[in-house]
Amino acid sequence: MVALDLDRQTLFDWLLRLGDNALILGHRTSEWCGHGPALEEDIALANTALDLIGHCQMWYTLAAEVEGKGRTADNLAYLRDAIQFKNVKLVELPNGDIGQTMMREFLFNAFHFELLTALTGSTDPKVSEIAAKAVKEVAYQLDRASDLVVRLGDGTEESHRRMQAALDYLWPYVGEMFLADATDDALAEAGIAPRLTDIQTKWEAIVSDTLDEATLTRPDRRPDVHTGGKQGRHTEHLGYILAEMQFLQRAYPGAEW
Amino acid sequence: MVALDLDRQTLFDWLLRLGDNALILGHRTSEWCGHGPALEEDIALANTALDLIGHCQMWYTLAAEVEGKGRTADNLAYLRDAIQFKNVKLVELPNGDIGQTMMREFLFNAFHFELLTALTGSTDPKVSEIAAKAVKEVAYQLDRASDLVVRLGDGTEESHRRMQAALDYLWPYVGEMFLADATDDALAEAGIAPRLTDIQTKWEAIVSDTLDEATLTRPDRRPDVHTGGKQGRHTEHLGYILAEMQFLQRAYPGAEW
Amino acid sequence: PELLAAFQARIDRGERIEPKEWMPEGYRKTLIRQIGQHAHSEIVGQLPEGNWITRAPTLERKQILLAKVQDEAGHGLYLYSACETLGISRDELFDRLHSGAMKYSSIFNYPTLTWADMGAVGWLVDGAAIMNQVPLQRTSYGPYARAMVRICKEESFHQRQGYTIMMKMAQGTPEQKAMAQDALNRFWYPSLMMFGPSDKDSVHSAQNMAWKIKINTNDELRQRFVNETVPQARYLGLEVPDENLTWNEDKQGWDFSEPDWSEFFAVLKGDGPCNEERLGARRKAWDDGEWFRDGLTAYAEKQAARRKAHAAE
Amino acid sequence: PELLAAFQARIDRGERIEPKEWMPEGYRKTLIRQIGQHAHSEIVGQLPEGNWITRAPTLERKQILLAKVQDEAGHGLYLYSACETLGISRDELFDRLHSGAMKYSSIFNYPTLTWADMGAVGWLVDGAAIMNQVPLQRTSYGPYARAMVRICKEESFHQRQGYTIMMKMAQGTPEQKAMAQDALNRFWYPSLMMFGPSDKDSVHSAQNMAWKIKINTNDELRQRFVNETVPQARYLGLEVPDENLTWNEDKQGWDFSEPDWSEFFAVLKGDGPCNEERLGARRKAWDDGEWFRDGLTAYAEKQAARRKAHAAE
Repeated sequence: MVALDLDRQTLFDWLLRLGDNALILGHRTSEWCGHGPALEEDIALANTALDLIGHCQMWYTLAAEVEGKGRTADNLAYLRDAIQFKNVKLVELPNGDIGQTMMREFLFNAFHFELLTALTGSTDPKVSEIAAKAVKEVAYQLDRASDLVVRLGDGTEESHRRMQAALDYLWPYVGEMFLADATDDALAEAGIAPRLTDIQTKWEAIVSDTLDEATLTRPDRRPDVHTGGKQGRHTEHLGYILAEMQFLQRAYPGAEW
Repeated sequence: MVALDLDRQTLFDWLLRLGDNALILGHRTSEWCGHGPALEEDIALANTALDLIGHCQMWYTLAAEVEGKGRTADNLAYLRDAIQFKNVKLVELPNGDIGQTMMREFLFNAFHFELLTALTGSTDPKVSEIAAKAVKEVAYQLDRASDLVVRLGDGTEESHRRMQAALDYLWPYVGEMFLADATDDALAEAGIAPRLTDIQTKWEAIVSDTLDEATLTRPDRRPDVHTGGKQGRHTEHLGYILAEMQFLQRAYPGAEW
Repeated sequence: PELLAAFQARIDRGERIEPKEWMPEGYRKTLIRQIGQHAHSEIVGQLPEGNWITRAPTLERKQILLAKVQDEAGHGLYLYSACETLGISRDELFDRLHSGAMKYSSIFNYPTLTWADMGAVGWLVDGAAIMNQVPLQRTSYGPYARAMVRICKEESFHQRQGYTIMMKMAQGTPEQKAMAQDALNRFWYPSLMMFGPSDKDSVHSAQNMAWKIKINTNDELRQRFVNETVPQARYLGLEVPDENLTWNEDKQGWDFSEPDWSEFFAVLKGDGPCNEERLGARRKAWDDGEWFRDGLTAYAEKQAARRKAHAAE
Repeated sequence: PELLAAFQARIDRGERIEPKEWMPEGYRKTLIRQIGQHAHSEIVGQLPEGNWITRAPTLERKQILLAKVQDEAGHGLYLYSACETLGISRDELFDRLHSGAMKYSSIFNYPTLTWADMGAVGWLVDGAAIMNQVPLQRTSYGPYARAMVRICKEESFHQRQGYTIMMKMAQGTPEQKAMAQDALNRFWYPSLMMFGPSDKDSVHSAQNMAWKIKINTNDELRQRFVNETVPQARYLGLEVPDENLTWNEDKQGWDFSEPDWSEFFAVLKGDGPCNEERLGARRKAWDDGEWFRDGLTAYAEKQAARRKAHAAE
């Protein structure tokens, strides 16, 4: 069971962040189904979405158990409103073109992979168990995304231009992933989660190498312009995602599917 | 009160069609708010949406009264799912560009205006009263829409091309407005509503004159390809409209706003 | 003619024809049309189900649906590969789809309007597809037959998942049951149409059956589908929307109403509820993806040039 | 210099300056900047509220919100007209907005995240706007002063509507009350920023006040706003997110914390939560509408030519 010196609510909130990041990015990714630029991409994007929904289910199940109020993973996904969601803003942004989608996948997965890798050594065995399952899939997603970022960045003039535009657009959102608040600090103190500064160092290395190889220029702008998602202050996009995602559960309360 | 020889459910269904057409077209129109091509259009589109929401409220209030189960206009707008909606498919289609939006407004309003004009002579005083209120606003909307169709159709090459494309796209949906089923027939028998064939004749005259003046070509395709909305069989678009529109009422049942 | 006779003899003996072997031009063309149409159907078939992924009612249902749509893209991949063995490229097949020169199954021109449609599509549409495909595991063209083996296995899994959704809905709240019935009402006749018009009206059938590209007649398969499906509907407590449905003791099968073939032909020629949207979505995906595909090609060429330059040093 | 002295004397006597009359270039430029920015704020201000029109929780709320957003577009229209009397066209003003050369009120770079924000925007944002605008009814430039009279009337109506929404939310379910409090938390400091930084730091203030383009100092208006708003918040049962808020008996007003001015300047230079989206939406509307405006112009020219040809016959 979880470290007893940690406030239950804090752990719950932190688990929600993991679950919500996976759910919302999974949702965005799933919007591509049937609309990808090549058959292989359609398959890979569906696969990514599937993995992410699987991760959110594991994190939500643990979160619900920690909360101890009898809620289920589905309750957490379908019956919270936007201000109760704790994902970073980066994952809720619209997909844009496939370049922007892949750039986000790369920027997020470089973080996600390093975070999950660190979490496999968590002092909480349930956390490390989930992380161990998820990290393999995320490693694959990261490989694929960074490979595509390189190939498209160093492809045609147009593909280069689009990838640079995607990077410039997304950059002011990436800083939120590393911005530790009291919740992150408490988890790090308890040895359940790593320090986000450590994750950032590793992320910087991955990103810097990949952008170089992709012939893309690191934007000259603060990366932490758009923050607050982890505290429930989102962009205007999240409300629309939830209205769509939650429709059936909201319209037919208590029904089984 | 309503004609007693008419089945209450039939009258209710028919009133829903009027209300649903107004609500869904009002919703689509309102999506333009703040995004119009000129300030005057922004104002006019918001005004149209406002009128339509007003009409749906009057029809729903009467429908709820006819139904006699204590439902309110808001209940009818916010707590029915897509298969219970009875609007024609034409009004739920995405807006497209402003040309497509204005072309739809014209094609629908030419029908709406003639229908409401006929309804001002309804044997049901409540129906004629609502129609009398609504018809003035719709007359204005029709004037404005037909004026714009003419000016854009006979404008630049590009505006002509776009207006013709809009007409071609929307044409297979217009026939549903005039396709009478048992409900329409029963209402006509009871003298509450006109025969839709009569409305169609008048509609044809308006449309034919306006398209001529707009230098647009009447499409060489059946107008009744896409039907079924009046019976609750919609396009895939309606579900998304409702998920968004109904979110708050669904998520916070019983709350007051 | 001697070649032709030898070819027919091989087929009659139950041998498989493989890609590099001689085959009549008509055989090749018919296969390209049939396999290509099947591949296109898998790809376009992602769209009606894809329509509900973001709105799936539970996380588990969302995963199952995602996995299913992913399988369909996978089936498209095998089938395009099988088709490529006949000497046509995937891009050329896409061009023919986008230009309207090749068709996909008309069933995908119907909209999915409620969650129950995810059940109906799995149960009825995949059910009808399997009925068509199971015999094709014994088709004379090797790559096609092997693709069918793999696809049939997954499709029957999908069909069971669809039936499970229908079961949940039919046993659920009154609203859910109403959705289930409505879904059956909407998908019944389009599913019957999936087997095509009666073979009496088809000129190609005899030749295709001799070549073992077609194994059963459309009417045989349709009857088999009705016989299997009617008891399943009854088990669900749903009513098949056909007042002429009666058990025929003599043929040990159900008598049923023909679908409205004028609707079938209307949908085929482009007047179905979603033809423009489905083909439009595929065209848009392809056009929007052009820069992406070009980018990958350019990178591959650069890399090849770099390797060459490096080797030359 | 004589002209200038005469001009100032007229202003000092409380006379209104009218469009065709002489005015110093600085007066004209400052007015264009101020009225233009105000006009742009009305137009961009449609977006955060427009965000909830399709999701308004009742038909009545939807109508009220639509009417309000329509009013804002109408205010934009008067203000652009007032600005045009200074010799600049509406299209030129739009160009300056779209290029970033002219600003709009930074408050509209904050997102509207819940329905309570429709209350908070009406109550606080329109409230602060009114506080700014009421004195401007006495501004020296005639068309601007007259536009302000009309606008203030509607704005105070909007403010009451906003307060009514807050009231409903604050007295509603616990979730609704939480939304109301959250909205106040998010909009409080940005509303205080609407009055601009302390005038101590502003070089233009003295001249503008002499010209009666500016009537009160920013700090005066901010204090007035806090004094009016705090009791309203308490009446709603909501807590103003400022732990330093205390009643100051001497000044008969509230002492309060300064907003974070670094945030103000960050938002001003483009780093607010929604700067890119707001300006992007306006640019897109303008660009997408180009063919529409061109079409209308072409038609008008054709009609003029036709009339001319007809007259010549």
